[in-house]
Amino acid sequence: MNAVISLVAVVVLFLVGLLGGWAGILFGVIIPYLAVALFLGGLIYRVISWANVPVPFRIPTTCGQQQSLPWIEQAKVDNPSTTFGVIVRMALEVLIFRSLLRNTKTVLRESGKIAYAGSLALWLGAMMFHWSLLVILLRHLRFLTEPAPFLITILQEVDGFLLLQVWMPVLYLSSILFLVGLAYLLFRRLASPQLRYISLAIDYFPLFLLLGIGISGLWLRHLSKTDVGSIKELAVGLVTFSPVVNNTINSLFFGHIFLVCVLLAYFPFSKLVHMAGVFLSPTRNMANNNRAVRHVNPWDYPVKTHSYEEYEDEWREKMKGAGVPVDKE
Amino acid sequence: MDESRRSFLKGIGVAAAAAGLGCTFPLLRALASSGTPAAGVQTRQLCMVIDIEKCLNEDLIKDCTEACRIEHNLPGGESDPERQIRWMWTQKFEHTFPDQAHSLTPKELRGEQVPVMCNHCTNPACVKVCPTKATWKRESDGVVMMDMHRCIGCRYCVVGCPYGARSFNWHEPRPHIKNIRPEYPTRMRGVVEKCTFCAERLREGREPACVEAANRITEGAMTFGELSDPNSKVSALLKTTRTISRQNALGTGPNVYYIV
Amino acid sequence: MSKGIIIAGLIVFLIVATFPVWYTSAAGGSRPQPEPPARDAKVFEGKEYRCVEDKVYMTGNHMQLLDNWRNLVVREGERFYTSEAGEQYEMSLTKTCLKCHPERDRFCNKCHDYANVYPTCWNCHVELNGNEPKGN
Amino acid sequence: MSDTRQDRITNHLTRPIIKTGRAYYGTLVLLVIAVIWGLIAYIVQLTRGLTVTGMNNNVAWGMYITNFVFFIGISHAGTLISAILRVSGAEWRRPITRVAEAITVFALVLGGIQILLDMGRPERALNVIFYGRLGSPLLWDVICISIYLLSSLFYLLLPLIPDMGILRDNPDIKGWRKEIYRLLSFGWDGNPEQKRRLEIAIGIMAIAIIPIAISVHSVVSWIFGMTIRPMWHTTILAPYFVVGAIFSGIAALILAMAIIRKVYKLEDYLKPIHFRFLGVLLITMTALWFYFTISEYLTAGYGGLSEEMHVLSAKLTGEFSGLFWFMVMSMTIAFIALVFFRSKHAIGATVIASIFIVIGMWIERYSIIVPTLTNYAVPSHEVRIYYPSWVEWSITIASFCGFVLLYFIFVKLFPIISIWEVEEAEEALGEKIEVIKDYMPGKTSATTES
Repeated sequence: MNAVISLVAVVVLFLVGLLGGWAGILFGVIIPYLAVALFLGGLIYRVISWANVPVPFRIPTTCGQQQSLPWIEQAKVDNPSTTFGVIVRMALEVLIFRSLLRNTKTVLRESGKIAYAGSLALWLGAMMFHWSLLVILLRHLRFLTEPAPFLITILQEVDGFLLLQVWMPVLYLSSILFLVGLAYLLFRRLASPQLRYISLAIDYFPLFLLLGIGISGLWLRHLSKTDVGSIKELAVGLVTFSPVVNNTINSLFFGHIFLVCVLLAYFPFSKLVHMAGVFLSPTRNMANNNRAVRHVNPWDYPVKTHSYEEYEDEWREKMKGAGVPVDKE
Repeated sequence: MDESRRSFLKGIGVAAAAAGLGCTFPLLRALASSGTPAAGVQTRQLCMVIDIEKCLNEDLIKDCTEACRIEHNLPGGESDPERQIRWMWTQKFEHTFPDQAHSLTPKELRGEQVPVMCNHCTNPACVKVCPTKATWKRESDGVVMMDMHRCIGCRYCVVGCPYGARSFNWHEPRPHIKNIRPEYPTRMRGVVEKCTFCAERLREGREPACVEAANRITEGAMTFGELSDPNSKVSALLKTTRTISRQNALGTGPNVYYIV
Repeated sequence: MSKGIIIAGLIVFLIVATFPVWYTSAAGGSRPQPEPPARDAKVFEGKEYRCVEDKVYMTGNHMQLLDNWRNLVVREGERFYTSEAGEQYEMSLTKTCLKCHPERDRFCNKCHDYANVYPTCWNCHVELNGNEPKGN
Repeated sequence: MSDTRQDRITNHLTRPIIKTGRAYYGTLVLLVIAVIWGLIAYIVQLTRGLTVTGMNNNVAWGMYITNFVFFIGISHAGTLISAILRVSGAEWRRPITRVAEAITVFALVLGGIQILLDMGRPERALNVIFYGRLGSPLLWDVICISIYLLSSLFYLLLPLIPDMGILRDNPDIKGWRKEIYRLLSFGWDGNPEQKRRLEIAIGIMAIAIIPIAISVHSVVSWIFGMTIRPMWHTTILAPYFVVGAIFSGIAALILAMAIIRKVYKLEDYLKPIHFRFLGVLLITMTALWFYFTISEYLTAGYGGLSEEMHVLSAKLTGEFSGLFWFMVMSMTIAFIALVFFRSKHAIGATVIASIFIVIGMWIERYSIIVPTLTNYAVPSHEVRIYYPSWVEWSITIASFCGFVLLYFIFVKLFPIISIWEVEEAEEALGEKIEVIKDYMPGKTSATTES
């Protein structure tokens, strides 16, 4: 049910986007600007609001041995004690989704034993999806920049090289990986009863949205082609704040771009914001140096203290009189 | 090995054997249909008849090969003869027809240069082996065609053809073409090419360039036409004169005939 | 994490995310217009002056059309193409297309460079007036 | 079976994985340099075309295709031998199966790469899949080799599972390696149910892999055999290639074993007896190879078809006679070494024989491919001999180094001798004795009656 709601929502959004064929200015200019503004503004707002949350403690609840006595080997990546270690751990998390590698599947054997088997599928699907998304985003820079940077051209050529001359125009490897990865991520939620049970409409929605974007993009490139020059003119116009909407652009493009706008606008207010959130994850971005560096709890209020020194200062004469030994004469 | 496992393995074996046999049939069919046309179906086949005696003329040979070279933008000036792109070339009589030559072969033929080209075989060895259908026998006229856009450059056809009719583009051909004729494309490095009976001219109803050039010097040196048409000039010629073709025993069914 | 780092991170993110804005503004390219076809081309003698198919279709689908032509000519041995308007054209890049658009620098490359695509047509096919083995 | 023995074996066999010496890194660097050099040579070939090779329109296939056939041949070392030994229940196989199976996988990878190296337009490789002609032997190869690669990879990984479990639980191993072992152990905890299933899976694979392996080399030979070229178009070619493949495969296996034994001091596991047994197999294959070779050349020479005589005389007395007779001499030396010196110097004799066989078999592949191409069915010009260019040499050397490199990395990550299989040997011994007792007269047991 949740999946159906999301699917319908995405289809409706796509159909709304098709209207862009008649209202080019609205769908080609106003909505994209609004979406980008929401995306950037929302992301900054979210990050700053996270930044304002006090962090009471360093959180050492990570795997691996923390830094200890010199003869006990420290797990330098899992439990770093230096900023460099934190950077390595964060980079591994962001670039290769290291924590997903720890994904295990619990299986109840016939013998009644519980076994934990490694499961690479989620990691593979996630890697495929995220990395090809990055490549696709970078490839799209050819529309947003004029002239396109050299490196983008190389990326584009390499992406097409493996599957060269498979289709006309050349089919990109990243397009295929993107759709396969997404399809797996969706299938995973639908196939397992446990996952289906915990999946909400907002879990399906981004998947369908991204699938919609991917399929409409592929469709636009390979099946229902349009005037790429005009699209680039619009895109370049948008980034130089002098947009021109040409009437030679077909509706499918507006469907595609509208879904992208929805994604951008929706991004900061949904689970997708993990893009920024991963950097602020307290178990990933702090060195475990509790024993070496004093961490002051920001919630601490100034406690009224009375040290022994002060105590002695106050009572010294009386203590001397009573024959109690004192530190200072 | 317990009983259940044994029977399981047996089952696997039977299934594998069945699958193997099942795969064999389409394979055999594909094999059988790769060259020879199905029996009873009259397919069109173009062919060429070359009169060796009339071709024993250096000017004629030069004109023919030059015409072909210019027509198809073939690169020239290759220092290595084994790396030349050849659509049409000449070779000694006894090399061309090793099964016809003997120690007393007439003097006027011995050592003479005979024009040779792709035989557009009825059962082409090159077509059978091409893994991508980049070369195939065109059903509309029996020409063995090449698709340079699809060739992967594996050179299996070069190895497979017993006539040496195929050339590979070892290097970029363009710098070696003197005057590029814009009407015909050049080739890309790394693909195989060969004579196509001037497919681009056939399309317009013209004869191949070599035939045109040869007949300009000696009428009847080369005759081109439809083998499958009983009323064509070539059919008449083949019916009335003694002709041979190259390496007939190989079973390729060459369609370039020579009047001795 | 200290706020300084977070702010710095946000600034870096903003700079990266707005890359197309400052890059394109600085480079400042505008859309090049392909040169209109030569009107004296012989192919169109006696016919209304226009391309094989209408312009909007051609801008989007010329690569598919050429690919189909190639297959039909090379693989099927066909020669003529009947357009939507019912007119016949010879399926040939050189004999049909290049008659009106003789130079790729003045026509093809205008859009191809702008859209950053580099098809390999010219590795083999030749412009009518020259045989310069240039790139693309 | 005592735990101490098990521990000793485990410690011994995991040591190469845990401890890495300086020599290892040194060799690694050398291999990587060689591979990079090969890559540079390949980039030269990519940018300038196959003109940088020594091939031409006559000899359109050269060193790359030779390497291809050779590597595919070597690949039979493994899987086929280990499968045959498993199926036939040869107990002495236990320490050598992994060495063999790893050869298969890496040789296949390198063999497949050779075809890509040889292509004029490698970026169109997928055309073979999208527009494939089922009638082309090259496509049969693509299909068979892919299946073989997948199944031999599977066959390598299956018996690795229990070892992965052992390494996963090893406290000395940490970090990303532990994660690899955890993933590859697939939740192995050694319970009887798991063991039973693993045995079944390995059993099925061992049987399935034999026809696959034979099909692969037959199909490789048919690339040549299906053409109408003299000395290629013979019915003997497929079995000749299969025999040659197993032959060179065993030789490669012996060399790999000898090196591993020396470097990792595994004298206690790879014993002279293993070499002696493999030596017997090798004698059989040498004899078979001679039989096939004589049969092939005698038939061609006696029949005397003029086309075939061109090629034959080029090999026996002509421009390729040097290579040809060197090959024959290598095989003879190998045969002599095996027959007369194997019993006294098991390792020395088999290793020397193997070196000659590996070189001889590479030359055999070369002298099957090149002479036929050089001597045209219809010679149209002066015969010119093909000499590989520096690019081909570089890429070839890099390919062999790449093969060794892959093997090197494998040895560092996985136990090169199957720990659990060796540990299990004693249990199996008991079963074997029971079986042997059954053969003997005077005793009937339940198993023989049923």
